[in-house]
Amino acid sequence: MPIVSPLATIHNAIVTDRRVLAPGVVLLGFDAPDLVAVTRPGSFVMVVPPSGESAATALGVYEADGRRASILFFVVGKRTEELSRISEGEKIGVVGPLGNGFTIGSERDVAIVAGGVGIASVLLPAQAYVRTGARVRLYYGARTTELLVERERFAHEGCEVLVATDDGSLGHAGYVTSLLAQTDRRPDVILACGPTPMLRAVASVASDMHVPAQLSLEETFACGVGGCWGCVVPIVNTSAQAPSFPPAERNGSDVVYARVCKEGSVFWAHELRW
Amino acid sequence: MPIVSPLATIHNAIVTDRRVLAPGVVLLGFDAPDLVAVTRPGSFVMVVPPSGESAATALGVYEADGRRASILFFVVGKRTEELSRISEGEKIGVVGPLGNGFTIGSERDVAIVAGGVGIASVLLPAQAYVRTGARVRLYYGARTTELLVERERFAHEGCEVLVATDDGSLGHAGYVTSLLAQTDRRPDVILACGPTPMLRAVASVASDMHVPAQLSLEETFACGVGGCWGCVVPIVNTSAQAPSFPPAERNGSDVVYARVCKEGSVFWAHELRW
Amino acid sequence: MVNDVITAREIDVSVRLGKLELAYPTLMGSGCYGSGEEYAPFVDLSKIGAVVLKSVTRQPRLGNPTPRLVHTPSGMLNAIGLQNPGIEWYLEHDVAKFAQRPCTIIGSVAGFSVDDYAYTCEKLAARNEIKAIELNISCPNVASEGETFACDPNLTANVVRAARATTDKTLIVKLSPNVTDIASIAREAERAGADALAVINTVRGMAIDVDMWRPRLGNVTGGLSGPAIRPIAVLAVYEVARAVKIPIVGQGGIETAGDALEFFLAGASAISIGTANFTDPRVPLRIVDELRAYLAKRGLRSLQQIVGKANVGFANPHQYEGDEG
Amino acid sequence: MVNDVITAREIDVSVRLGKLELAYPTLMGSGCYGSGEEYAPFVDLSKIGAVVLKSVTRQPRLGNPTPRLVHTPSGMLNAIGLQNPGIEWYLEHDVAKFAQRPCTIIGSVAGFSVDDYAYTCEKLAARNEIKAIELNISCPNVASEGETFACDPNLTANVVRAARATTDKTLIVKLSPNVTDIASIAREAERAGADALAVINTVRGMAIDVDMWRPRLGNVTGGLSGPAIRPIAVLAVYEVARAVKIPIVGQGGIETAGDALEFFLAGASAISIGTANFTDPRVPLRIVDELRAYLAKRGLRSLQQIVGKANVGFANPHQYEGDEG
Ligand SMILES: Cc1cc2nc3c(=O)[nH]c(=O)nc-3n(C[C@H](O)[C@H](O)[C@H](O)COP(=O)(O)OP(=O)(O)OC[C@H]3O[C@@H](n4cnc5c(N)ncnc54)[C@H](O)[C@@H]3O)c2cc1C
Ligand SMILES: Cc1cc2nc3c(=O)[nH]c(=O)nc-3n(C[C@H](O)[C@H](O)[C@H](O)COP(=O)(O)OP(=O)(O)OC[C@H]3O[C@@H](n4cnc5c(N)ncnc54)[C@H](O)[C@@H]3O)c2cc1C
Ligand SMILES: Cc1cc2nc3c(=O)[nH]c(=O)nc-3n(C[C@H](O)[C@H](O)[C@H](O)COP(=O)(O)O)c2cc1C
Ligand SMILES: Cc1cc2nc3c(=O)[nH]c(=O)nc-3n(C[C@H](O)[C@H](O)[C@H](O)COP(=O)(O)O)c2cc1C
Ligand code: FES
Ligand code: FES
Repeated sequence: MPIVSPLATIHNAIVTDRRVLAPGVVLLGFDAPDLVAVTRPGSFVMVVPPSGESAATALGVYEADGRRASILFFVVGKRTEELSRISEGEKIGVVGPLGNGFTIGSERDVAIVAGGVGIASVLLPAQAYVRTGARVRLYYGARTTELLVERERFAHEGCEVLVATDDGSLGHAGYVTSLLAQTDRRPDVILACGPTPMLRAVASVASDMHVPAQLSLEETFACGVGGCWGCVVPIVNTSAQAPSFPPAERNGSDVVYARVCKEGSVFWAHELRW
Repeated sequence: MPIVSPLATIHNAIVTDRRVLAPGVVLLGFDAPDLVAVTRPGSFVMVVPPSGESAATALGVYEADGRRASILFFVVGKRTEELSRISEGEKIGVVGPLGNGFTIGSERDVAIVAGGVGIASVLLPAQAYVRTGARVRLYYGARTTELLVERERFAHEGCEVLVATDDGSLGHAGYVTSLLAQTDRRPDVILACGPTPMLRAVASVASDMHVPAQLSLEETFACGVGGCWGCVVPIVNTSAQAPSFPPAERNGSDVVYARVCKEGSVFWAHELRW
Repeated sequence: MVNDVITAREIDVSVRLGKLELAYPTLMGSGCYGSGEEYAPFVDLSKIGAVVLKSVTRQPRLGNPTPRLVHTPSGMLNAIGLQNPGIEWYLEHDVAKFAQRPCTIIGSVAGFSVDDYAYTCEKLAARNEIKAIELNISCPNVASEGETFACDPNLTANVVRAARATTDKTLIVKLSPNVTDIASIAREAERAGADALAVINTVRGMAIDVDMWRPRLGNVTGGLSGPAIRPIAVLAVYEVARAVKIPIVGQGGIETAGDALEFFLAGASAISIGTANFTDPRVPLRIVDELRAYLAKRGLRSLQQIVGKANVGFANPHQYEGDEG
Repeated sequence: MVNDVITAREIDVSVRLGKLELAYPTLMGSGCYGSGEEYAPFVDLSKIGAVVLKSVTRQPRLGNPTPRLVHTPSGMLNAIGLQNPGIEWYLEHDVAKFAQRPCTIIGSVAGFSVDDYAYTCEKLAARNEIKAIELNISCPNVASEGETFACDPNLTANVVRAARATTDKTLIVKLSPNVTDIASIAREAERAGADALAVINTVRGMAIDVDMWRPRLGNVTGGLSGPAIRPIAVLAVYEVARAVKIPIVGQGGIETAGDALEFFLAGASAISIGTANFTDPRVPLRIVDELRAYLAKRGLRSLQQIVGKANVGFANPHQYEGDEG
């Protein structure tokens, strides 16, 4: 997978639009043409808190088109709560684009799996694959119908959308990964973003299907730019994404910790040792 | 001076109105009939932060009429910044009324001195004295004209309003206390609220004039209800406001620390030893 | 785990500290809650486990010069300086009033010598209004400048032994976090006869006024409390719980039931709430309600079932010997 | 005080640490700033005083199991566990790249024995790319379980003496706040040959996941950093400054020029910024701009004029001997 764009920088962006998509789910659009120009599918940004008081927050780039990019987030704690109070016209600091992003290949049949807020990181790769002419199917799961935000958007972008809800209020009742496991159509590649338990399940389904899977991982971040080694995940040390480290012969371990923010956030499922 | 009202409690008040009086100066009105019923001139409240994360903030009760009370504050730090983001319809926790308040006596000529945000604590005593038929003159100082908020309101309530600005943009150029010192009219009593240096100056002018002065002090508070002994000011231990403490004969000091929140916040200037 | 439904009301949240039984596990921190009376208008005190009184000393103390308080990020510094009228005046004028409180009253004793502690403890413990004694051993020891009793295992042992000899009532010893190894101090306090340990007192700190070029506190240094110190306090409780068998009253930055649960899981049998009362006096009662709901949801009948249950058995195949840094 | 107008640009904010001259007083904290490269897209590194590299050890270390980070009120806990490829690999593959950085690079060395420190320090200090060495003596000493070098004056002295013998480059010794008396450790480090002291490293802490009943960090305990610990750090600098003559690099929760000034006034000659970079990478440059404006406003020509100038001469006639409490 490619390395982080050297064009990443800090953008002083003005918020152009704000929408509450569901209770506790907010979409903020902002003017940042330089960010849009270099954003890749699966890129994320670190959003500097307006108060300057807590750590910046890692958020996927949801949309990136022309001058406007957007973020889409769930209010789960102090920082996302603070971001949810930002209004149109305010300035926010946006560090990015960061992360290697998804590899958009020549596969003809693509499955994208999104769980909850994972949806925020998969619009750009969906658009990119649709553009290559691939058939893109979105498997989209959430606790309840109301939280399946933006599903019409994906249909409108040319994806086939299959949904699952924990409470059975829409689509498949249960986990989105069981929907994937039951599929009649074996994809050429799987892209996934969502909570860690979901990603583990995707990895196992993909392995059973013998389909390569690219997973966009979520870990607690501090710096978001590779400076602190706090956000790591164990991967095989033969991976192209393994950081500079003595090989197994020299230190007895064939596993090494890679930074989710720098070597990732997207990893090949079969290279993870988590 | 009277003791704190035993009717103080915690009010769950709905914000009914919000006005920005000047840049960084906010007035919030809220529905709290039980608070209004027992509020006295000079009472203050502790406002619980909506986030539940920082200490409650001590604020004077600006208006108290019918069902509605209000607070008026300057945005100077984290907590007042948080309060300034509250909007109409939101609920706030209001602890109070607290403090002994001003003594409204039978004086016929009353000088009220307010510096900056001190204005927030002097509308109720002004109204109370006007109601007794006294002549009430407000000496009101601020950095600049724009910050002399609500001055028309005091005129409308029947006070004679004399103003001073540090930058000379309106009224007397300089401190409000020099305006007071220059007065042609010796009042029977002085009431004052404002920053500590101003209050010290008021005390000294009052002493020169041989006029008793009631000062509403400001200290950093923690509890606001007398529980922590953090907000103290030294007073003579013969004062009626001195807390329970062995007399000078038994411990060698004729001064004792009284709590601004509990024994105050209003003290007689001549009893302070600060 | 259980089949029958447990309602939150049925859950036992009581705690025993030595001889003392408390219906609620929530103590109000010494120095933060006056004598309880100050909070009576705002809180139903009958639903508070106990109020720990402001520390009292043998001699009267005016307390520190002002300012005594500074707000800091997610916390505050205080340097009150043990303002109190001295034990004689206190017994004469103040203690009788505590009988009227609808909650248990625990006395707190501070001092500057072993003898001071023993003297004040004996006098105070003799009163019916006082149900237990907390020894605040984290104030300066005038005999050895800058040191405090809680910073030295031997001094800790001496003072606890002397106080123990004066009373059969529950003796809680309050430890300081400002030490290299809190567990060793805790062990000495236990050995010397403490019935329970209060963990932790405030963390030493300082703030400077950069306009005036001087300390923000009249006393120069102060004690840090509030959510900022919670991770420090949770670790202290965790370490002390592994070192002693007597119950621990966990404290430091508790604001919510979630915070309180960190302390119970780390090994505290009860908790103390100080600074959070300054944010919202409703916190102590809210915490008990939420603790009950938490336990009910998990089918647990008693709060004491979860004490010390934080499991450290992480299985990780890729671990070298771990450390911070 | 001065009549002529000083513009902010003219103000000297340089600092000398032993032999090392830095144009800016801002060091980027070890472990927080990678090797500088990671921040190059966001910050003009030529306006950074120095980057202190992530600590390196004699042997390669995979580092701690995950999770390694937890956000806490006004701060965070980390337990990275000194993940690094070991000194040999580091010298072979990584160090050459540091030559390209437009700012001074300071190496950081950690270890588990006196010998480890000396070995790693000698190898690293020999390289031209490295202008000074920071000794991180606050990681576990495997020889005496749970203890760290920085918690014992003798161990501190031994390790500093051994490292001192290997190099003439500036040696900065990084102290731990998790001790009863930081000033005594500081004195030993100075006596053993340290050129400067870094005060403070992180404060030990812990957080518990109350849903899972287990510690939030893979390593169970971690180090607390960020604004939450600032009052603790300011006091540590203040106490150390009164104990030693060598310069101090103050750190712990610095986010603004106002915060930085607290450290300078307490006695730090330079500051280090760690966690604040995670809030906003523009913080270090903003702080220098604001420091210059602050000094200009007061007619001061050099930052070093204010070092240690917090005045503690409060006059208060009503003071008994003061204490916390
Ligand atoms: C590369 C990357 C990309 C990301 N992209 C996005 C994105 O596009 N949109 C987005 O919303 N988030 C995204 N996240 C997650 C986001 O960064 C975190 O949710 C955010 O940092 C939380 O900050 P906080 O201060 O609000 O919450 P914190 O105070 O840090 O605590 C919130 C954390 O606690 C847990 N938690 C607490 N309450 C809840 C709850 N009610 N439901 C679920 N979990 C809970 C979760 O683990 C959550 O992360 C991304 C993370 C990474 C690493
Ligand atoms: C009894 C009483 C009544 C009060 N009534 C009122 C009232 O009615 N209205 C009101 O606005 N305030 C009032 N105050 C003051 C108010 O409580 C404090 O201003 C408030 O607590 C500040 O909280 P904060 O977190 O916003 O600021 P903090 O973070 O606590 O810091 C602000 C403090 O720092 C200083 N400061 C910082 N920036 C500035 C600045 N730009 N200008 C001036 N000072 C600055 C001041 O000393 C100020 O108190 C009252 C205080 C008391 C004790
Ligand atoms: C203003 C204030 C005064 C205090 N006074 C005392 C005291 O007199 N005796 C004592 O043992 N602890 C005292 N403490 C410490 C508290 O009881 C408590 O142990 C500490 O603040 C940590 O808990 P918290 O974060 O919940 O406040 C005081 C704390 C504060 C904030
Ligand atoms: C994620 C992280 C990793 C750290 N790693 C190291 C390290 O390897 N060596 C070291 O000496 N200090 C390390 N520290 C400590 C910092 O350098 C700094 O001393 C401390 O965080 C206090 O400053 P701050 O509050 O500005 O972060 C680390 C801190 C953090 C937050
Ligand atoms: S968050 Fe710092 S290295 Fe990834
Ligand atoms: S603020 Fe606590 S006693 Fe006044």
